[in-house]
Amino acid sequence: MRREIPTFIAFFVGIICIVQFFIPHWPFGGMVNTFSDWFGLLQAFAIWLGALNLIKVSLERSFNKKSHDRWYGIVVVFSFLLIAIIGLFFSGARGFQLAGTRFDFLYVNIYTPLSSTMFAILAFFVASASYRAFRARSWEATLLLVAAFLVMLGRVPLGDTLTGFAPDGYRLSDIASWIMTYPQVAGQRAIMIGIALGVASASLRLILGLERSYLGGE
Amino acid sequence: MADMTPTNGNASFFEKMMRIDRRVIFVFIGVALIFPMFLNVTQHLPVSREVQMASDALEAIPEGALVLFACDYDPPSAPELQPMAVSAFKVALRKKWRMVIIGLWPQGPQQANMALNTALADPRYKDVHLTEGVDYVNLGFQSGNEAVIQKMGSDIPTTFPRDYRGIPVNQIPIMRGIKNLGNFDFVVNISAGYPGTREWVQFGVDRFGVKMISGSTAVQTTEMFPYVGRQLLGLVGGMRGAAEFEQSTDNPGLALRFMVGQSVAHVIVIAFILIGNAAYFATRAGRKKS
Amino acid sequence: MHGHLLTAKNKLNVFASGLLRLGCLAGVLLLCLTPLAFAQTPTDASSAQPTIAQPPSPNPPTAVTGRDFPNDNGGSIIVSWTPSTDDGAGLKNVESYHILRGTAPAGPYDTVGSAAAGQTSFTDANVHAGTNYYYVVAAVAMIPQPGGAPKAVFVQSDPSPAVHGVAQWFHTRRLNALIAVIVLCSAILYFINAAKSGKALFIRKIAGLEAVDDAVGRATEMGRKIFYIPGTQDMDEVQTLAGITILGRVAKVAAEYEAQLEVPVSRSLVMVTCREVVKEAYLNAGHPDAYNENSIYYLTDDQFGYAAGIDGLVMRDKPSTMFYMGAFYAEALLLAETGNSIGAIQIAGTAMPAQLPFFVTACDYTLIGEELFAASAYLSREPKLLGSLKGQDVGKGIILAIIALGIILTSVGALSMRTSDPDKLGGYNIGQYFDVE
Amino acid sequence: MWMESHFWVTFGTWMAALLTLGIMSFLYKDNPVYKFCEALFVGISAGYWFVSYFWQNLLPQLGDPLWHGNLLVIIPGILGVMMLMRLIPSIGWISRWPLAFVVGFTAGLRLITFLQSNAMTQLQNSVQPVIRYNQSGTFMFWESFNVLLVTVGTFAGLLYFFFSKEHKGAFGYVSRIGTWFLMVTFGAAFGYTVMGRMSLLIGRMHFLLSDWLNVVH
Repeated sequence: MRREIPTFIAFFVGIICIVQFFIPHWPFGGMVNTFSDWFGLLQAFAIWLGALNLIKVSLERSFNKKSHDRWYGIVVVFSFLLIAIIGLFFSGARGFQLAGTRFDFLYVNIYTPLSSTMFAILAFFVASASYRAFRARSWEATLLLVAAFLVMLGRVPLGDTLTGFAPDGYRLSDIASWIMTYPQVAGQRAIMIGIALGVASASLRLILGLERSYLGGE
Repeated sequence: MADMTPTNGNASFFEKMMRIDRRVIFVFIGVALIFPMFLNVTQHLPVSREVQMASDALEAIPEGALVLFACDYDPPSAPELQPMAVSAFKVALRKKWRMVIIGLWPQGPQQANMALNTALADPRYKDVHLTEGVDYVNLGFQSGNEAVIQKMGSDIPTTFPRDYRGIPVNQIPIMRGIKNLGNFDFVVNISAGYPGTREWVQFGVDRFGVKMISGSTAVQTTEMFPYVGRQLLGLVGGMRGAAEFEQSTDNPGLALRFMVGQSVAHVIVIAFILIGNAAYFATRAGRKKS
Repeated sequence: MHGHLLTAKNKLNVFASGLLRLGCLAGVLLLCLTPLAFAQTPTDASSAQPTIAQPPSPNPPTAVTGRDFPNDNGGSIIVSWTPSTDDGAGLKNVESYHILRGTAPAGPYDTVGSAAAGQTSFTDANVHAGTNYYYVVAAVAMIPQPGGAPKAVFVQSDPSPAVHGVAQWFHTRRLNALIAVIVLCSAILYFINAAKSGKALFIRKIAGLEAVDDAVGRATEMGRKIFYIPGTQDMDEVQTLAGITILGRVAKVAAEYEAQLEVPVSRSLVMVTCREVVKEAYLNAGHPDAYNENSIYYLTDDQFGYAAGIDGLVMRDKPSTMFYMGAFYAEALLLAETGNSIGAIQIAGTAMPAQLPFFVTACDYTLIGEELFAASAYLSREPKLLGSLKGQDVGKGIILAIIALGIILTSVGALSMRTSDPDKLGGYNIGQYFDVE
Repeated sequence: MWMESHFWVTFGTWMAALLTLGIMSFLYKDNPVYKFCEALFVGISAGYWFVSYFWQNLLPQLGDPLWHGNLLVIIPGILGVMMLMRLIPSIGWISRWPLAFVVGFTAGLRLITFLQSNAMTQLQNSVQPVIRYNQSGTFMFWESFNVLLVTVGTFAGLLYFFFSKEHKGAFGYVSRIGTWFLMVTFGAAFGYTVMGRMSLLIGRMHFLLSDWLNVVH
């Protein structure tokens, strides 16, 4: 029961999704639309699961007097409750995202700066990573370095200034754009085709129930 | 690279450079980005092929057309993507398109509203008065990733039963006669990752034949290059692309202004790579001798 | 708001009443500047005839026909027409077309959509399969009024012949995709069966995997931890499955070397599965007591929250070895760069093309794309994985053969016809056979 | 509206600025201020998603249809509740049913789309004449060379991803060339990206200098 029914569900749903691609006629086409709705709903529940799980773990952490992280657990729980209560009850119901609601205030002044800055510090990391990584240690590493170097130079006006002597169409920005359009595309294509086959065969195993590790043990 | 091998006298400097604290690099980058903001200069950029394709594609859409703006991004990517959305909305205002906005990211529709307001604030469009629900509608966000696109291919009103304000779609004038993706003359996708341009190409373009351009973050742009041509009618990549797009659609904005700081920071990174390699070869030469 | 005026039935109101309403709402006149606003003005085609007579109104579109939209569930009809002679020529005053639909030639007709000037077709995707419909296309023009805002006029075509949508049992444009699916799936299933029945399948060495044992051994020597991160996505992502399979092998080596393995994850479900896999690995290695459930724990679902959490752990614990195997997004560089800054040996693998460059630069070894899947087969030696991999290779072989053959053929075609335009190459254009709609 | 009052605008901007600086302090080293900001972020973002999904999905896609008597949505509703059972370990196994639905659905869709968009379409794009002519029928050398280069690169790259054959001899040479193309791809992709990452930071800096400190306009 614990494994057979889920295996059957995955098989049934997966096969329908494949079949509808080839058979537009009722009932297949319509079924996938229904499944899409259900999938969207399940995704919403999965997000809720993630949020509730987080609160559960943070609460456990907050009540654990030995943990040196307990105060941060309390911050997590408190901030979650703050935005959840405001968003659900004090932000004009369905119009909760409109400019000027309390929810929008929290979105603009807390969520936005925190998420943006978290992402923005990548700029520093990308700089330090390129400093350390781009060394001409071997032939392959040199290719990596040279391609990165040319593309980077080509993306700034300095590159074209340095190669101002060259005729139009042969400056650094053109070289960068050439690398992006030809050799880069060749590599991406090989990677994409390889991944496509890998994903397709893994999907096939999942649908046919050959791969059941996602179901865990008994 | 051999000409960069320094004399022995500098070796100690290079040894230091090999073990440099990464925070030193951080400081340089920070200064490089902040300093140019005080200068009010913009630079003229050559417009790359795929960006020109994008603005040409927009130009080819007739006035009054029905265009879907699929905004799949959040605040972290806004510095790159918001200027693209703003420029695209300005083109839309100029060409009097009817606009439907949706998002596969919860934050997307909110960002789109901000972008539309920025576009409307442009003095050139001060006479344009849009009526929500008639000239445009923001249908908000739906969960389900690519499944949402798949379903939009056959039935939009049930995919998005209400708009952003909570009004049922059957009471929204602009939504009359819109049944599925086939009703749209064009799709403008602004995307920061998954779900985004790749899914729109796989489902919207490959399955339902929509015509589309994409504005995407620099990070995923490389992945989108192979789609340019048949599947994507144009591609605007990263802030550089956004700046070129602003230029080619004649809507100069923040991206063009930010390009100066970008360039300086870029040059700093390039300089560090050069120094790093010089240090590597210098110290290697030292190691060989000893 | 205008919304109330817009039900389809209002379409039949007499034009005079429409005018009256417009007159009452002086402010609305401004909106009439756009053809859009007129789409919502109650109009009736037949009673509008006298107004249309006002010169200079355009000629109507002609030859309106409808046909079934191919390869669908019967819910769409393509309407096409010959544009008005005043569209782009003649009076040049056609601004757009409105498409109206009825279930009888005499009407009533309801607007189902609009198309810009210059267009000659429209897809009505809102029909019931099997019902007969008639279409009328109206040219819309803005006629300047003396001393007032311009007014829109609608000039209608004759109704189209009856047409209905048909649902198809097979999408003919997707036959090629069906063949591809069947060929690939049969190849994979054939080799899985072969592998299961004991046939030895060869897999080449994969750089990076050879380093796993050393990396784990190093952790033991230094007395530091090993961090294993099975991606940041959930169990429905196939890369996560591959990552967890590789974890099984790493855990086994760790158990043998008596190294400390720690697995912080970002999905609760992944945590449960990882615990089972690691427990089994310790059991197989003969060290079931060394297994500690608490070393596999959940942090948070949030992408950057998770990255920030890991970064904190890395700075505090300074693990000697880090594995990243699975699906990653922008957090990839945050993780790998922090790991690198404390000098950990890092082995990564992902099929996320956008993140590969970061792993390649910041890690010691990187499994590229499909290699991640291959690695799980290589390490686990499970017949189903080995067989799949062999099947994938067959797929690649076919693709390579097609590319080679296709290029030769198209080039021959290009040479003989002195053109490389795919549309002019005709039968030489092999690419067209791979176009899936 | 209350939010437009001077006090709240200023308060909001100061809060946003301090939180921005708090996260950036991690660049120096891990510290309590950063950890506070991180905890706040984790809680707020979880709450943001929680609220968004309630109003935009659960209510219109589950609540409203139920209200209007559409009983079909009971099925995903029940599956959803089963998914939440994961929170209670003793009956957590029941969440495998909805998980199986999700796995089956994504696997079915992905099998097709990856084959179609990533394999077949890329194959179609790869099969091009390597001998190029322009409109008037004149042979174009560089254009031909470029197409040939992409072809060779794709071909060699794919050979590298062959796993059931030892990479020796001619096969080994070609697959080695494949790795060269991969390296160029990664280098170019990285170089292209550096700028993208910088722009994210510029957005933040602009906020600090313009909206908060008001020294840049």
